[in-house]
Amino acid sequence: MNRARAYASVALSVGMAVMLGSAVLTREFPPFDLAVDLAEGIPRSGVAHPITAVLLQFRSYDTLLEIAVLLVAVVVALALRDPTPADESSPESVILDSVINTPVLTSLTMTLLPLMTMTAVYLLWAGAFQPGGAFQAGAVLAALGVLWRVSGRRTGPFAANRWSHVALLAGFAGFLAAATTTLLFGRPLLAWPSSYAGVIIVAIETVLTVSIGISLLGLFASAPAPGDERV
Amino acid sequence: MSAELWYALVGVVLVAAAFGAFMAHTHLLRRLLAFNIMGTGCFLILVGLAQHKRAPDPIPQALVLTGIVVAVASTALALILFRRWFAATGRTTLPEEDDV
Amino acid sequence: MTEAFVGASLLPLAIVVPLVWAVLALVRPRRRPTFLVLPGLVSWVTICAGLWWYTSRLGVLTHVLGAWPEPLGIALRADGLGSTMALLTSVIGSACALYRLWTPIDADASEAQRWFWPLFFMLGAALNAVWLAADLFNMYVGLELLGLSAVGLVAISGRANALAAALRYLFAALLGSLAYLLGVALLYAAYGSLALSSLAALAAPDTITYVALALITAGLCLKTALFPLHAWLPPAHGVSLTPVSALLSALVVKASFVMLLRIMVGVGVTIISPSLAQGLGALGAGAIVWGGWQALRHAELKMLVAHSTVAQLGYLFVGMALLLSGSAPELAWDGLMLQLVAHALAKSAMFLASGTLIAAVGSSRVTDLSGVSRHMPLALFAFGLSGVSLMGLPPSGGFSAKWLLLQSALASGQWHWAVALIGGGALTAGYVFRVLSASFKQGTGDKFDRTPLGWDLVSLLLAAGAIVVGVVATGPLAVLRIGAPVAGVTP
Amino acid sequence: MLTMLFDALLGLGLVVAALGALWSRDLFRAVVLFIVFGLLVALAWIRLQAPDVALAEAAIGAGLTGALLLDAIGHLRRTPHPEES
Repeated sequence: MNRARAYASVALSVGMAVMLGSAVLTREFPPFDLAVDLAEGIPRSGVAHPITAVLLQFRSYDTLLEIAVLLVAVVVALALRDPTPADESSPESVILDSVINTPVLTSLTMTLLPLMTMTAVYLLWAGAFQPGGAFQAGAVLAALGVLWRVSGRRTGPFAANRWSHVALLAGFAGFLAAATTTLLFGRPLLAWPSSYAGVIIVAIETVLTVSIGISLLGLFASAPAPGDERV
Repeated sequence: MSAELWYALVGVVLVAAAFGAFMAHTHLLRRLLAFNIMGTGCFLILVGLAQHKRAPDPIPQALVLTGIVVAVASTALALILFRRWFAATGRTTLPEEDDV
Repeated sequence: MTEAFVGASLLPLAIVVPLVWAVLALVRPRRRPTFLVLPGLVSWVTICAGLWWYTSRLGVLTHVLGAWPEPLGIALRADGLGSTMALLTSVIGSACALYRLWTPIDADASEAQRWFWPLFFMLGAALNAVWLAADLFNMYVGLELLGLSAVGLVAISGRANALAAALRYLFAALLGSLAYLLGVALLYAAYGSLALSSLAALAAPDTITYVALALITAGLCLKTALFPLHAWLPPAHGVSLTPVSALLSALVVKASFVMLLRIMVGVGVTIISPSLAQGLGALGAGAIVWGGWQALRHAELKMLVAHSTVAQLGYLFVGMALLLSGSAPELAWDGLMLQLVAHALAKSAMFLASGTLIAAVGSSRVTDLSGVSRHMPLALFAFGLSGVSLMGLPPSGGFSAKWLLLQSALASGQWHWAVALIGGGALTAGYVFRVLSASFKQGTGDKFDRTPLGWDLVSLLLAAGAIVVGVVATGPLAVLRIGAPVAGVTP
Repeated sequence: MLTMLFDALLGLGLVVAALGALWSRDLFRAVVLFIVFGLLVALAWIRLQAPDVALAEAAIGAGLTGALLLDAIGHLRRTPHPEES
C-alpha cells in the first residue's frame, strides 16, 4: 500500500462520514408512520408475525425477486463449475479437496444433525407468529449441509443429482405459481384470498426453506476447487 | 442519544471506513470484505434511523432480511468468479491494478 | 372483464412470463432449446405489445400487487416510458435470442454456455421489473437481479479475459447498488415511505434529502457507466458473446439511467439546483468526447462499438441536464426518449452486425476487415445503417433525438450543449467511417467464413427499426409522453 | 445505565472489529475478524429489537459468508501461487 493511496482512502472515508453523519443527525421526523398501516393490515394478512407479513404479504413481490437473485447466483455457480460429461466419473474429487476430515468434527456433525434439523423446523413453524421463518430456517439447513460436507461425507445434499436440482427449483417455481394463480381468478398478482392466506404462506415458506437451504449450500459447495483448472 | 441513533451512527462509521478500504484495496477478497461491512453499516442506518424515537418498525427489518440474502448471493457469485480467475491466472487482483 | 383490468394484468405478466421461461430453461439446461425458447419469445413480445397498446389507449396503468395499496404494499406502474421500454426489451431480446439460436454450436465452446438461456430470461424479467417498478426498494432488488444475471452472462463465455471483465463489472455493480441503497435508507428515514408517488409529493430541500439524492445519483451513474465512472463497461461489453454485448449495451445500462431519471424528475425536480444538473450534463458531454475519441483509436471492432456506447450514454445525461435546468423541458423529454429508443435499436444492430463480421473474418481487429464488403454486404449494410442513426443523420431516430435535444439547448440559450451534440456527431461519423473504409479496402485474401443468413436478417431489422423510429417519431413520442413527470408535456 | 454502557462498548467493538477486518495485514485474520464482526452485529440487532435480523445475520452474514470466505482463503493457500499471504 503506497502512501498516496492510504491518504486517499482516509480522505474518502472522512468525506463519506461527514456526508452521512450530517444527514443522519439533521434528519427530521417523517410526516407519516407506515407502522400504522401495517398494524391495520396484519389481521387480514393471515400471519401474526409482522416481519413474515411484510415478507410474504405486503412486500411479497420483493421476496419473489429476491429468490430469483439467489437462483441466478446458483445458476452462475453451476455454470462455472459445470462438470462436463467426461468429468462425471470423479465428481467427488472436486469436493474432497476442500474437506477437513477430523473425528471430532464428524462426531459433532452427527450430534448436531438432528438438533439443527429440529431447529430449522422450529424456526419455520415459529415464523407465523414470532421471530423465525423461511430464511432463517433455510440458513440453518444450509449451515447443516456445510458441516456435513466439511466433515467429509461424499453423498452430501448437494451432490449434483436430480433431487437437489428439483429441490433447488421447487421453491422459486412454487412461489411463482402461487403468485400467478391469483391472476386467473381476476385478482392482482400475489393477492391470495385472506381466508386461505395463512395456509398458502405456510406452504410457500416450507418449499422456500428447502430451496433456500439447498441454494445457499450450492453456493458453498459448487465453488471450484483447486486443481480444477478447466477455464 | 437513543440506542437507535447510536447504532445508526455506528453504521455511518462502518460505511465510511469500509468505503475507504474498498477504494484503497486491490485484492479482490479484501474488497469483498469491505463490501460486506459497508452493507452491514447501511442496514444499521436503515433500521436504526427509521426506529429512532419510534416503536420497532418491521418494514425496514424485513428489507434488511432481503438485503442480507442479496448480499450473500452477490458475495458467493464474486467468490466463484474470483476463484476461477485465480485458477486461470494466479492473480488476486484485476489486471492493470498492481498488487498491494 | 373490463379493458382496464386486462391492461393492468399485463403488467405482472410482462415480468412473470420471462421468469417462467427461466425456470423452464433450468429444468434441463441445453445449448439450443429452440422449441422451448420460441414460444417464450412469442408470448413475451405479445404481452409487451399488448401492454404498450393498452397504455397508448388508456394512459398510465397501475397494478397493485397483492391488493395491498401503496405505500404499505408495492405497485407496478406502466407509463409511456415504462411500457415502451418493456416492448423494446422484448423485441431486442427476441432478436438477440434468435441470433443466439442461429449460432452454430461450436464443439470447443465452453459447456458453461448451456446456462445461457436461464440467465437470458432472468435478464429479461429483471429489465421489465425495473421499467415497471414504482417503489424505491423494489427497484433495488430488480437492479440486483439485473446486475447479477448480466454478470453471469458475461462470465459464461468462460475465457480468462471474460472473467476479469465480469469481476470488474460485478464490483462496480455492487458498489453502485450499495450507494443507491444507502440513499434509499436515508429517504425512508426522512419520509417513512418507499413509494415513488408519495415521495414525489413530500420531498423537501433539507440535508438528508440532498445526501440521499447525491448517493443515489452517484450509484446509478456508476451503474450507467457515466464518464468518468465508465471504465468497467468496455471490457464487459467487448468480450461477451455477441448477443450478450448487444443486450448489455442496448438495454441493461439504460435500466439504471431510467431509475435515475424517474427519481431525479419525480422526487428531485423541485429541489435540484440547476448547477447540479449542469454538472451531470458536463459529465455527459465529457462522455461524448472521451467515448468517441476512444472509439476512434481502438484496434478491436467490438471494443470500438463498446466505447461508442460510453459516448451515446453521454447524450442521455446532456438530455437530463436540459430537462432539469433548461427552459424547454418538453423538447428535452422528447429528445431524451427518442435517444433511449433509437440508441437501443441501433446499438443492438451494430453489435450483432459486428459479431457477424468478426465471425466471417475470423479476427476481431478493425484492420483485418479489408475486403469484407464484397462478401458480407448485408452485415456491413446493417452496420452502416445503425451508424447513420448513431451519428444523427436524417431521417433516422438518432437524428430526430439529437435534433430535439439541440432545439431544447438553443431554446434554453445553453449553447455549450449544442457544441457537444454536434461535435459528438462528428466523432461518431469518424469511427463509423473508419470501420466502413477498412471494409471497402481491397482484401489480401478471400478466406471468409460463411455466416448464417438469419444473423444478417436480425441485425438488418433492428437497424431498420432505428431508422423508421425517426420517420414515424410522432407516434411513439405521443406514447412516451404518457405520464411524463415534466411540466408542459402532454400526450 | 448498564445498557448504555453495553451499547457504547458494542458500538466500539463493532468499529474495532471492522477496522481489523478491513486493514489487517494477514488475510486469514481479517476474515476471522469479519466473522467476529458478524456475531457482534447480531447482538446489535437484538438491541435494535430485531431478533429476526439477528438470527439471519448470525446464520448467513457471519456463518455462511464467513465459511465461504474461509474456504476461498484456504483455496488461495493450498494453490502454489505465492502471491499474497
